[in-house]
Amino acid sequence: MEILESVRINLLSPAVLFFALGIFAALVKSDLKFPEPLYIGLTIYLLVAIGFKGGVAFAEAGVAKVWLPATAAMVLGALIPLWTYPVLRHIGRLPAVDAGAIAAHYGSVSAVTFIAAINYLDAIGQPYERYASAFLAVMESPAILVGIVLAKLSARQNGAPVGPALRTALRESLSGRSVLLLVGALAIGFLAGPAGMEKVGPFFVTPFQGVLALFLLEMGTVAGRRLKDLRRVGPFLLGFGVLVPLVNGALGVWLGQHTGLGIGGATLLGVLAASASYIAAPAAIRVALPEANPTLYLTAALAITFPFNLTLGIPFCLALARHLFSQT
Amino acid sequence: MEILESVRINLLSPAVLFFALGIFAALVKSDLKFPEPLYIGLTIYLLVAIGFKGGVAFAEAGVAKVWLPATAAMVLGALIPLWTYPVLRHIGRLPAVDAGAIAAHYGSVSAVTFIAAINYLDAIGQPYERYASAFLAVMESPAILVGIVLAKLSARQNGAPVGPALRTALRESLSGRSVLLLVGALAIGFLAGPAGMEKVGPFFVTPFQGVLALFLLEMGTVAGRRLKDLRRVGPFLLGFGVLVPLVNGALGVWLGQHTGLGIGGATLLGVLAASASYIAAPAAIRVALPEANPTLYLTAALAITFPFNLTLGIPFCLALARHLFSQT
Amino acid sequence: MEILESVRINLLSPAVLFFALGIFAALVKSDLKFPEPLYIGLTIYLLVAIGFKGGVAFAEAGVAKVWLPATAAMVLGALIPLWTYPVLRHIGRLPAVDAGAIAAHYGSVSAVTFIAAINYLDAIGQPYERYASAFLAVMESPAILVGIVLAKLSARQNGAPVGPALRTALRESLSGRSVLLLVGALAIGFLAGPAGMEKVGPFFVTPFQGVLALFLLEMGTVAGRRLKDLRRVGPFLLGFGVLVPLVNGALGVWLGQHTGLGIGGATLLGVLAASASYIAAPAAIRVALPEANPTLYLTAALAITFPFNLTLGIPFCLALARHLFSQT
Amino acid sequence: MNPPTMKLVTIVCEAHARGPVTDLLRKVGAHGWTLFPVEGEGARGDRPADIPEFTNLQIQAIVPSAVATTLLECLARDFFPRYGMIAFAADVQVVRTEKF
Amino acid sequence: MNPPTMKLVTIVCEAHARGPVTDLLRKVGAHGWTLFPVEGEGARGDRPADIPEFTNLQIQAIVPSAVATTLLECLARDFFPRYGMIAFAADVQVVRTEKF
Amino acid sequence: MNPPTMKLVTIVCEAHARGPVTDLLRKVGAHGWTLFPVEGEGARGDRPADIPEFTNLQIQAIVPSAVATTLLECLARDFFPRYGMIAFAADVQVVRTEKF
Ligand SMILES: Nc1ncnc2c1ncn2[C@@H]1O[C@H](COP(=O)(O)O)[C@@H](O)[C@H]1O
Ligand SMILES: Nc1ncnc2c1ncn2[C@@H]1O[C@H](COP(=O)(O)O)[C@@H](O)[C@H]1O
Ligand SMILES: Nc1ncnc2c1ncn2[C@@H]1O[C@H](COP(=O)(O)O)[C@@H](O)[C@H]1O
Ligand code: NA
Ligand code: NA
Ligand code: NA
Repeated sequence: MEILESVRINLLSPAVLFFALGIFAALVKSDLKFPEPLYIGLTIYLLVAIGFKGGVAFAEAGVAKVWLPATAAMVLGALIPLWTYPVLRHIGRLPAVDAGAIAAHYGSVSAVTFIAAINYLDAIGQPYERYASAFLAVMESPAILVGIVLAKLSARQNGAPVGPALRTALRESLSGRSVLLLVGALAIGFLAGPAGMEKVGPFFVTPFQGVLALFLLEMGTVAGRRLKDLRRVGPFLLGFGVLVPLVNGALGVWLGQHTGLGIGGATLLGVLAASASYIAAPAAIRVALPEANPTLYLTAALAITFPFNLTLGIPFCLALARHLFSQT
Repeated sequence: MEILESVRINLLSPAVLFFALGIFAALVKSDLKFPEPLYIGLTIYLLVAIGFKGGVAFAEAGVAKVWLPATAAMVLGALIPLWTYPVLRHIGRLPAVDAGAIAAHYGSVSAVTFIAAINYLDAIGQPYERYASAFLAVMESPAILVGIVLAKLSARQNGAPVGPALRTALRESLSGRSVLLLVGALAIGFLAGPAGMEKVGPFFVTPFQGVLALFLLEMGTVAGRRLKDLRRVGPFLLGFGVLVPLVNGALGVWLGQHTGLGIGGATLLGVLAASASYIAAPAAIRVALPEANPTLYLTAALAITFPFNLTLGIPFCLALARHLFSQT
Repeated sequence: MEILESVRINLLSPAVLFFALGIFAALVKSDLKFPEPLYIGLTIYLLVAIGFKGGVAFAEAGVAKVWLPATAAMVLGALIPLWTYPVLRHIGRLPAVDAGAIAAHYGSVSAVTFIAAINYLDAIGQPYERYASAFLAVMESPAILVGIVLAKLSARQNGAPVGPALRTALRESLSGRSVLLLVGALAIGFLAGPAGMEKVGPFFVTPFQGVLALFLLEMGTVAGRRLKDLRRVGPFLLGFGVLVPLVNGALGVWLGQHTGLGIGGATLLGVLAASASYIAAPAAIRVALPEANPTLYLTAALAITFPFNLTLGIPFCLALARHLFSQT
Repeated sequence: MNPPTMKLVTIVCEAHARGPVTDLLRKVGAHGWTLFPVEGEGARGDRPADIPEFTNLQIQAIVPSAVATTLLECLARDFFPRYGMIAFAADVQVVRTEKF
Repeated sequence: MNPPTMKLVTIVCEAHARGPVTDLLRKVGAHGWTLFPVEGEGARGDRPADIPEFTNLQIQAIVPSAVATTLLECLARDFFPRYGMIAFAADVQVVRTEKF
Repeated sequence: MNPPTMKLVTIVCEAHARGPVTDLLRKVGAHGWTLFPVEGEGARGDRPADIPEFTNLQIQAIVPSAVATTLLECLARDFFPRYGMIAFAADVQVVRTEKF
């Protein structure tokens, strides 16, 4: 029953409760609305903070320790679309372009889910490898490219070449603000090291959990406003959005265990694999595969998988990691 | 002369000085303008912080201690329009719809005034019941409904039924962002308890006073821009905006004393009664009583009573509470 | 080689690294963009924080210690246009109105450069006079007025009187938000003193360095977007934008030493003299000298001198100050 | 291509009128609209858009000519006496009439 | 209802021109206006609207036809040489002419 | 003064279409444009403009009549099937035609 206890602790954390309040506000059509500049400001803060902290930890741990799990994380991200695409295509009977788009979103990652997982591990006192933000950074883009290739190859009959779409997506996803901030802040944290952390820590570390709570309140309103799209996507995607995270989460935890991570690190790799991107991927896909239907991939990633992971997926990954590590 | 000293301390606090700077900026027509998203961000922060802290304190104090003064606060709010309405109608000779609108504003409460009062009590080291935010939460709506009923009943001759306006106002004032954030954060604080506070305290508690100072700078510019409307509202409302807070403040302090609160809590209940809403009430009144003249109620609440309470009303309530408690 | 070490420390500080990341983001045309309200919020925070801290220090140091270097700073600012104007006119062969505009910018000061210098001194443990923000406050406006007079006198043949333009500029630069916030916060810090600091310190002091890092990330994108204008301004302004700060910086350091400041204070006065305004001055000049070409003065101040000072100018001033003080 | 003419109705109103105005748009048959916050100055003083309670909104809807007439009449009759607002219409050429 | 025709004058200008432009509007007899920040690209490069000093404003005023003519003439003569801006007019049908 | 007539083309589209639309504007020969974020409601549901990925943009360009025709045709053919958007044109009188 340890998993039930983990879930209970997670559900009663301020972060998740504020997320629920946001959903409630959207459902009662409250005029509570975070203006867009506030949303952008909060995401910049969260990405820079998480990247910077990861970079400092990276510098302390050394490349030798990090490269193997980081490479594994990247490969995992790139492979996820290879198994989700056929499921979407053949079981879900979705058009190639939509299947590719959705597969790309589930191979890529959600920074906010990752941050919520870190928050959760901190809260229950579970140690983890603090350089795990590096995995987040390297997992964003590969899956997007793979998803686009799959969609384009399948739809080749309409004569569109794969090249230009891939180039567009590559540019979008590398210069997109989430990758840029994350990789940039990682590099700066790496260069500035613990001395730099001393200076900016009171801003980037101390108030972090509170800022996340406020941000999840906003994400609750954002997700809540899209809940009414659920009936537009059909039962297949609903099941997909809940089951795929469980499978990918298990893959991630298992891979973490076998590339030298501890319980905390394996949990985080699981959460990354389980999460679906709703920022970097939509931006790249909208430009590279404009024919894909955004309601499908956005609703699945934002209104189904994100709330699921935030409430149940994260404690599931931890419970699985504890179980696997206790077997050995 | 203790009251003079209280006033002096309040006037020289950074919060009030920044408010004065804001008024000055508006009067010299400076280009200093807080963009709307910043204003919204600051109010969300302040409401969530005050609600969350109140909820944690509520959990610690237990319902048994809180229900009596909270009910008293709610009743007081609902009753204030009953005596201010006839004053506005017969001494001020205002139309029924304007009298009802203004009465609603003075029965409802100003969260920012309340927060400034808490700030002041913290600054001078006066302890208070930390669950008092619960009074703020329950006092926002009742008076608005009473004010609307009064206006509609008086204006019944024009045949408009009371029902729809009341329903609109009820929906507006319950799903309005200030009530929702306050009640929601109270509930979350209640559920998350001291353990949750430990996580988000560095964001919601430590920088609170500084954020309030910045916000009052902004409120100074907002109030300052409306000062020129003072000559539009006439001398009656000017006197009303200063004297009514004194009477209501005294009622609140007295009620606090007789429902088991200490000096600090009675002061806060007095400040709540003395304050006039300029966020929740205008939003509800504008929709439920669109014929009422917004210049009257906004100028009274925002340009007269708010600055008055911020500078003199708060120390007045404290001095009165100290005096009353010293008698017993 | 001490100067090289100072430069190295500065270049590897989080603040400067984030500035570089911002420039990079602009160059790769990332969609990273800080919305305007966020920019305004960050500048308000930084100006209020620096002013408030300066005011508290001013109260502690007493007027007797501050008036001499403050007067010297003001005079220095007013005199800088007198030597830069002829250089711009005769070596640069610029029209009178452009020469006056640019001279005004270099006599006035950049608050962000000053804040970065304080950050740097804090980081390397070099003590400085904490009331130095007062110099920043008094140096903003005088040079702007002198620059306008020079431009108007030279262009007198077209019959335009100097008076109205001067009055406009005076009003603009005194009620402009940067002077107002700085002087206002100085006065509030002076009145509230150390007791006030205790209350708002956790917001205005503790997270300051982190906020600055985030702000410089933004300033990097702002400066980076203007880098493409460099080829429009020609080699003369490029040299001017690098050499003039060195000369003015040396003048400032020397003057600081001879008006009783220590190494830290002299460095800061040097940095102020070296810096070029890109907020207060453009706002005033655009209205008082609308015929001046904004590309020239903005590119010089924002895309040349600002990055130069941030990276090399600040450590140069410190090295010079250390050298001068070691001679005596 | 000779794109068909429709009416663009523009309404500038205080933010509190948002709900009632969009309800009216739906009622008279507009299939969509676009809106954004604006500052303004008019007969009822200036609206500096510093806090949400004092903001103006500009609401634009493309509608057939008949709908525009109904819309403006309703606004003039029911809304102008209650809310600070202005409204005006202009001819525009649209690409796909069936949308509107 | 056949609403009377007036002119909607639209000005897109750099933010620093705000004071001078609204002064001019008052002088030529406009009774109100609406404005909001915009981004733009034009002959003088792009204005990315990242900091207030580099923002564009769009200012709209409904005025009688004669006022529109004066306004555009003054802008072309006194403002275009000094500020980055464009201006144009269009016919609109308003509901209450007496307001404008 | 009798200012010459040009076309004001207005496009309301989802934010992701920004790059493609401004590229098209450049290609068909527009010399400038003005844009700003808006909220909207239309056939594809509402766009509450709460996060940048879900925002609408309003893009305005003043162009000669022939350019407007090409622009609207390209939009209808290549963009409407892919992006949520509307587009319309109106006559405007501009001051300095040579700018556009
Ligand atoms: N002549 C006008 N031209 C453009 N906008 C106007 C005009 N008059 C009023 N407005 C706008 O309509 C709002 C309400 O107008 P009013 O009720 O006259 O205060 C103002 O705040 C302005 O935004
Ligand atoms: N053809 C155009 N259509 C729409 N807006 C324009 C056009 N040309 C210029 N603008 C706007 O007017 C501003 C100033 O124009 P300019 O002085 O040409 O740089 C630009 O930043 C744009 O916002
Ligand atoms: N009839 C209309 N009038 C004004 N704006 C509209 C209209 N229809 C759609 N829009 C705008 O165009 C966007 C895309 O439209 P749609 O593809 O129909 O969802 C909407 O979000 C609105 O901002
Ligand atoms: Na994933
Ligand atoms: Na009250
Ligand atoms: Na200088």
